[in-house]
Amino acid sequence: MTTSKENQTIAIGALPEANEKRFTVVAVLDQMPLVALVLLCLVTAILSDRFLSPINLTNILLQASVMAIVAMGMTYVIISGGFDLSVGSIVALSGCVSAWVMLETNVPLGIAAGIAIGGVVGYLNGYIVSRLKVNPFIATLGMMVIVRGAVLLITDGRPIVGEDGLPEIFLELGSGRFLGIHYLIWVPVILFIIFSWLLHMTAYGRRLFATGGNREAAYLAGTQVKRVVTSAYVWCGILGGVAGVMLASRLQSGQPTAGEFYELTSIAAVVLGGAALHGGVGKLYKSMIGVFIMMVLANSLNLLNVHSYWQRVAVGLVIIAAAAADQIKSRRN
Amino acid sequence: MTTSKENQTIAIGALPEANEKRFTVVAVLDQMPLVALVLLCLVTAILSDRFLSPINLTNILLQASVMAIVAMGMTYVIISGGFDLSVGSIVALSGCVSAWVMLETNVPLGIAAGIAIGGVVGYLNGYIVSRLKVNPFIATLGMMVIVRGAVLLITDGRPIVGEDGLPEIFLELGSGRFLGIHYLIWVPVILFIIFSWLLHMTAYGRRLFATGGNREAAYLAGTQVKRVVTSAYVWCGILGGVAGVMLASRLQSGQPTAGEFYELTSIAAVVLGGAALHGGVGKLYKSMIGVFIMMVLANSLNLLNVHSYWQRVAVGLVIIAAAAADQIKSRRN
Amino acid sequence: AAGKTIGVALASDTNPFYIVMRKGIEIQAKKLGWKVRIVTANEDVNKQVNGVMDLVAQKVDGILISPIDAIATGAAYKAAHDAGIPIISIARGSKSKYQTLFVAMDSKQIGRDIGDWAAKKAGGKGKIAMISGPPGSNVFKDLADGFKEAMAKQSGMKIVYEQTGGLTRERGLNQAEDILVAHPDVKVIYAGNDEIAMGAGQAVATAGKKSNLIITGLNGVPPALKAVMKGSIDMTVVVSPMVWGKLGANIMNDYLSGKKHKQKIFIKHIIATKGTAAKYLPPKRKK
Amino acid sequence: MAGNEALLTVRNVSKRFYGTQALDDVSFDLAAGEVHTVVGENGAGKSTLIRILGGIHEKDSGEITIEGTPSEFTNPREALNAGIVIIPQEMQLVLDATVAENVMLGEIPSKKWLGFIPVLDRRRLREQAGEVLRKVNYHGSLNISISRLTFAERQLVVIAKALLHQAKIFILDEPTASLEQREAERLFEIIHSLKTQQVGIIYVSHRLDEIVELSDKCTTLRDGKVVDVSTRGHVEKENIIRLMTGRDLAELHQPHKLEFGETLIEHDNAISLRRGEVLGLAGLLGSGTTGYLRNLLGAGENAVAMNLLGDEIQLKNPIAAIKHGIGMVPGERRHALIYDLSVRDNIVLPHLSEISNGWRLDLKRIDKLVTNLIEALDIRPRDPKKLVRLLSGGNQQKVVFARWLIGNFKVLLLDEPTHGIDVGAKARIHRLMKEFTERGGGILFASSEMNEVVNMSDNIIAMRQGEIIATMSRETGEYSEGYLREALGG
Ligand SMILES: Nc1ncnc2c1ncn2[C@@H]1O[C@H](COP(=O)(O)OP(=O)(O)OP(=O)(O)O)[C@@H](O)[C@H]1O
Ligand SMILES: Nc1ncnc2c1ncn2[C@@H]1O[C@H](COP(=O)(O)OP(=O)(O)OP(=O)(O)O)[C@@H](O)[C@H]1O
Ligand SMILES: [Mg+2]
Ligand SMILES: [Mg+2]
Repeated sequence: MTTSKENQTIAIGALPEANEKRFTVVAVLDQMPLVALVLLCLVTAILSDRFLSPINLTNILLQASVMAIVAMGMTYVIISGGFDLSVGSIVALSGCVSAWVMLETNVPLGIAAGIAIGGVVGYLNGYIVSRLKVNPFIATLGMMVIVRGAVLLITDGRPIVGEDGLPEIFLELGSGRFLGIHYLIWVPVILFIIFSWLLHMTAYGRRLFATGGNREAAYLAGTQVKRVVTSAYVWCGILGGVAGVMLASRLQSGQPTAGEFYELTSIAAVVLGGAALHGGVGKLYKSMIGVFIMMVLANSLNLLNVHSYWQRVAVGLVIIAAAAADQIKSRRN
Repeated sequence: MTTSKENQTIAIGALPEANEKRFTVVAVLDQMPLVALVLLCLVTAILSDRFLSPINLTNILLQASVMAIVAMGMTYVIISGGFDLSVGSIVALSGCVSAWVMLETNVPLGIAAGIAIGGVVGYLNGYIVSRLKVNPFIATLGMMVIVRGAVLLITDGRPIVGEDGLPEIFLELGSGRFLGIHYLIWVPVILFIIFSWLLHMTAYGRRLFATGGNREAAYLAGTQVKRVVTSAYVWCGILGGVAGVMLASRLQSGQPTAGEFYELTSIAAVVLGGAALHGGVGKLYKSMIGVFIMMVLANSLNLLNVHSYWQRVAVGLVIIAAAAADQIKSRRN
Repeated sequence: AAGKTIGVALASDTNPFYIVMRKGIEIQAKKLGWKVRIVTANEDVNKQVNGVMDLVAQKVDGILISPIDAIATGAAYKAAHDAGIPIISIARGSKSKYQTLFVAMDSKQIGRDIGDWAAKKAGGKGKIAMISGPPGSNVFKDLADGFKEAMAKQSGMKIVYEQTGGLTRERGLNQAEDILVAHPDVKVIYAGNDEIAMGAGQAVATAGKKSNLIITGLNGVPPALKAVMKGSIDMTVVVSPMVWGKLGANIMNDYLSGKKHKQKIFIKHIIATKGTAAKYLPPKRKK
Repeated sequence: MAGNEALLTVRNVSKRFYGTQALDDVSFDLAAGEVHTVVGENGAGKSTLIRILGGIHEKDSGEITIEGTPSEFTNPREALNAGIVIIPQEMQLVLDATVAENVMLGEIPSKKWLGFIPVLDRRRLREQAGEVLRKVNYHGSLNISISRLTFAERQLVVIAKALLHQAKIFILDEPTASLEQREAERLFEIIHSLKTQQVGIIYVSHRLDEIVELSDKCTTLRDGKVVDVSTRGHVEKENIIRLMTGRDLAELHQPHKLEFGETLIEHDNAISLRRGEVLGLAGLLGSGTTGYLRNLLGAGENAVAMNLLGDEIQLKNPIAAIKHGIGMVPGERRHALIYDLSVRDNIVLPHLSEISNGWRLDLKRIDKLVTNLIEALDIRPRDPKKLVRLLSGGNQQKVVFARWLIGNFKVLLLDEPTHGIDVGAKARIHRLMKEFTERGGGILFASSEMNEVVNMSDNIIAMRQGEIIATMSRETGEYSEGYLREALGG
């Protein structure tokens, strides 16, 4: 057999060059969500001089902190090829459980309980999706309703505050600062670093992407796909739990109605950040950009005192426009 | 080439037998949702003597009528490989538009306007999904928010009733009967026949299934996939419009907040009925079974006086259980 | 009329107002020796109509309803009427001719009273921001309209911000944060209910602006009363859903035993402020 | 050269998918250092046997031992750990991941940061992937996503991925189905070197020349039963065909034809297809034949202007192509079939408008049409309502082909039309091609099997990197596989 070397180099030589040429265009297109975010900030900054004030920027970070954490978990689940409609209910459940346990015992136990219950619900989701093979939409929709019912049962429908409010230390978490920055902002920053590492730098992360990208291929390569899928839901549950506890400290109470629509908002944020709902594609920092698009938009519409009916129209339009702009990339590929 | 006849006859002969054997097991597994529904009815009938009373059965049909129509449209969209989160908002929009137009002009024009506006929103959805290639989740989530904002703008956040209520003839539609059966029940029955025929008996229906099942393959086989996808959203919008008008006649007003969560309920119903969210699979009558599972469940929980918090838990459990049971079939494949 | 079964159709099972009202009805029903069957609707009118029909199908002896919408629930009233079941509205009323009685709250008046109180407290001058309740229902719209009416009479007061939305503390917090940025000199924050008010109170306290800013609430639930006492919000309106619930049950009892009432029975609402809030707290439960 | 020690024994294994007895009391032996080939018609149960060995399916009954110990795998991981490595028939790759990541999917290398934080070892990932990829003659970039490779290039990645593992038993399910000869021969070299390392090899293919060349032992399956086991020296093509199909079968050679009709398609003065002609497109891996056929159909990256029966046209999409009487069999079945639809619906899909009365489908007519086609192409099972998903690969391919035999199509664009189908079916498709041209149609035909191109075509166009580098004609002599290979520089 004759294998001519030059011939091969020609045949594939075409590709790297093409790659370089595409680099600049693709790089920009790939950062479309970031462009959208910057644009949004620019427009708001021009229309309102208050937008760039330190206090407003702090507000945005504070308001984004809980959603950012939820969106991290959602990113994992979406990369695994599913999604989690129950995360809003998980936020409420863990906030209430955490408030309730800390009133009965102490603050650390309360926080731990809140996060743990999120993990448990996440595990159930994962079990139903990966073992019972129920479609994620149905499984987590069912779980969303069940968990909301459970929260209402636990709390009897009323916020949990205790006789004299929640413990001071816990409330400190919701309002205190470290190095001049709110704890509530530190938490997502630290979690972002950890979960970026886990997603993008470890073997586990690769398996998650592979499982979401092609479950069959991952399975045949010896990946324990069921376990990987379950783990994604567990992370989502745990992060939902953390978000719930943080929200409770911010709201100084366990709120049974907290977290409504968090599932849709976080899915929208993650997808705006470029993750694919069929799985296998996504980046954690991009999901954060998605979160900021949603949050800055809400803040800017409030600052500009746009009527709340018009706000909805604007939010919807921006979501669709951002997603459509992001599609230009795929069409060029 | 010699094609030996016996050889072929062997191949043919083997089949019917195999088919017959499969018949019983598969047929039952295939009808799992129906089994679930019958079971649900049986249990309720045993626990409550009122369940089978004519008035209650009429109630169930009345209660299911609007959701049944929404679910028909959703079935089309899901078969096409998408879904439509905006349908709840469409129901509200067309109800309000219809009420408003009929107060300004006359009843037929009002009804037509309500249905037409649904079709227009559906077309927009279809355009965004098929031409701008935005993921259906994001596209219709955005549309859901936009349309809800539009309804609130049109109505200024208040129900539309007019000075002396909506026209009598229109209200008659919501409460009157023909041959002893409510108009509100006739409408979905007739629509069911029409849309079953369209879906299962026409060339258009085949193209819809093909497009949802494998867009690329359908395209290469000469299907105008974009047009087909768009049409599914248009049908969903139109049927959402019909549902909205019917709801307005039942509620004797255009309600700007009507239809909330209809999207999730109808998707759940359609998927419970066995349609696949990745597209290309589904049957209209099965979606109706899904609707009845949801509706009978709600009715039965009310009859049994289950506390509303427990109701949520029960609804969630039944949804998951029914979906899990339906999966046994796929696992045997 | 002991031994009766009464159906109850409430607008929501997550709004503290209705949760407490439900308790009131249940407590009173127990005293009267009734069975209660409850359906709730999460502010979905169609669901409420369905729920009432389910009650009618069960042939209950009477129905207490807090209709989500005055017109849209017409079919429910008609169904009850057709089955010969009395149907009494509480808190929210119906325009249906089949409404047996109405134990009413005058939302617009409450809004006016809040407005008058706030205007007086603010000295008739200053900017106003409104974080109103959800759109689509008449109650919250009437409350806000009443408030605006009162403010329209004040030449020195101007509404600079208004948003409608859900009745959650989180929303109160987030919106108040944004209000304080957009309008740092805001004088009055109107909140659609106590939860929103308490969220706003938190934002204002964090920003260190509490001393010269007025926050109004509505409902008079215990945590809000405590917040008023602490000064983190300035007033709430005690509409006492517990009393309403009990009253509703009593009036149903009267009706079933043939006692006559006026078609419309108004309930008083009381403004609770720092000085008076303690009075309206329910007695402390012992564990 | 075959070892004697039994590496793997399969005893009386059966497997039933409801409705189909895929394996019926199958026994099978494999020794270390031996190549044991498995042949059989489409749907005979070859892949099922392999999937059971790899822990993908569970057997219903029977016994499997590896080196004397009974083994029962419930998932691929356990099989991999036991040293069973499979190249599955349906290529399974993660399209959104890079070439290197796909190769290393089973053994993602990790290192420790600061001695305790595990992180991905990207350098080792690249190096190890590069090493095995070189073994299979892939020299492209490691960091591009798989979705940008051609089908054949992907097949190389799949083989590399399998070579990564230390195999005791190496199983290949139709690995050469889309490879042209140069790559295939490279693969045989690898197989030989594995043999010398005492690895046992199971090899499934429909290319019988390969089977004859490679087999130390050859098992023939038919309808899930073992009908024959031959050893080296006794493995003969004609014999295998008879055993597989139960009949003799002569391979079709397109007879020399001198007269063609009017010109159907003309493009760039380079390609012209006449009535009655089969025009072959030949090229080495990644030469752009697939892309060219798609462009002609109007479904590719660039629309091409061409002359169709004297009219200058530029097809914008397949719909227009079909209107002009041009149909296509795509190179990958998953681009051609709607798996959740029935055989019948898949066949009539492009013709729905013609066979409906207004809106309503003429089901009677459809059933008659489809039943005839199923008969003519011997699609099994003979059930028009069967979901295509449940058919074996070869039968699926026949369904794709059947589509274009309805109606009056002038031109067929065929990309690897016999990909993965058995000899019998292949002969049948060749015959159908011939009948199509006899009726005055023209066929543009790309295949990675050079001898197929040479046998079937009247004229051949050799391509490299999307450019035409040579043409060959049956009429002008100098028409052979060797000549074509030389022209392509392979
Ligand atoms: N998952 C499954 N469910 C139902 N039937 C199946 C399944 N997998 C295979 N079959 C059936 O089992 C039989 C054997 O299939 P198998 O894939 O083993 O054939 P094969 O010999 O590999 O054919 P080919 O040469 O076409 O790849 C076929 O009739 C096929 O339709
Ligand atoms: N989307 C793409 N982006 C960049 N390069 C691509 C893309 N698709 C294909 N290519 C490259 O274009 C070349 C031609 O591809 P094509 O599929 O037409 O080749 P082919 O001859 O059919 O190959 P094979 O024999 O492998 O099927 C290949 O080198 C391939 O790597
Ligand atoms: Mg096979
Ligand atoms: Mg090709």
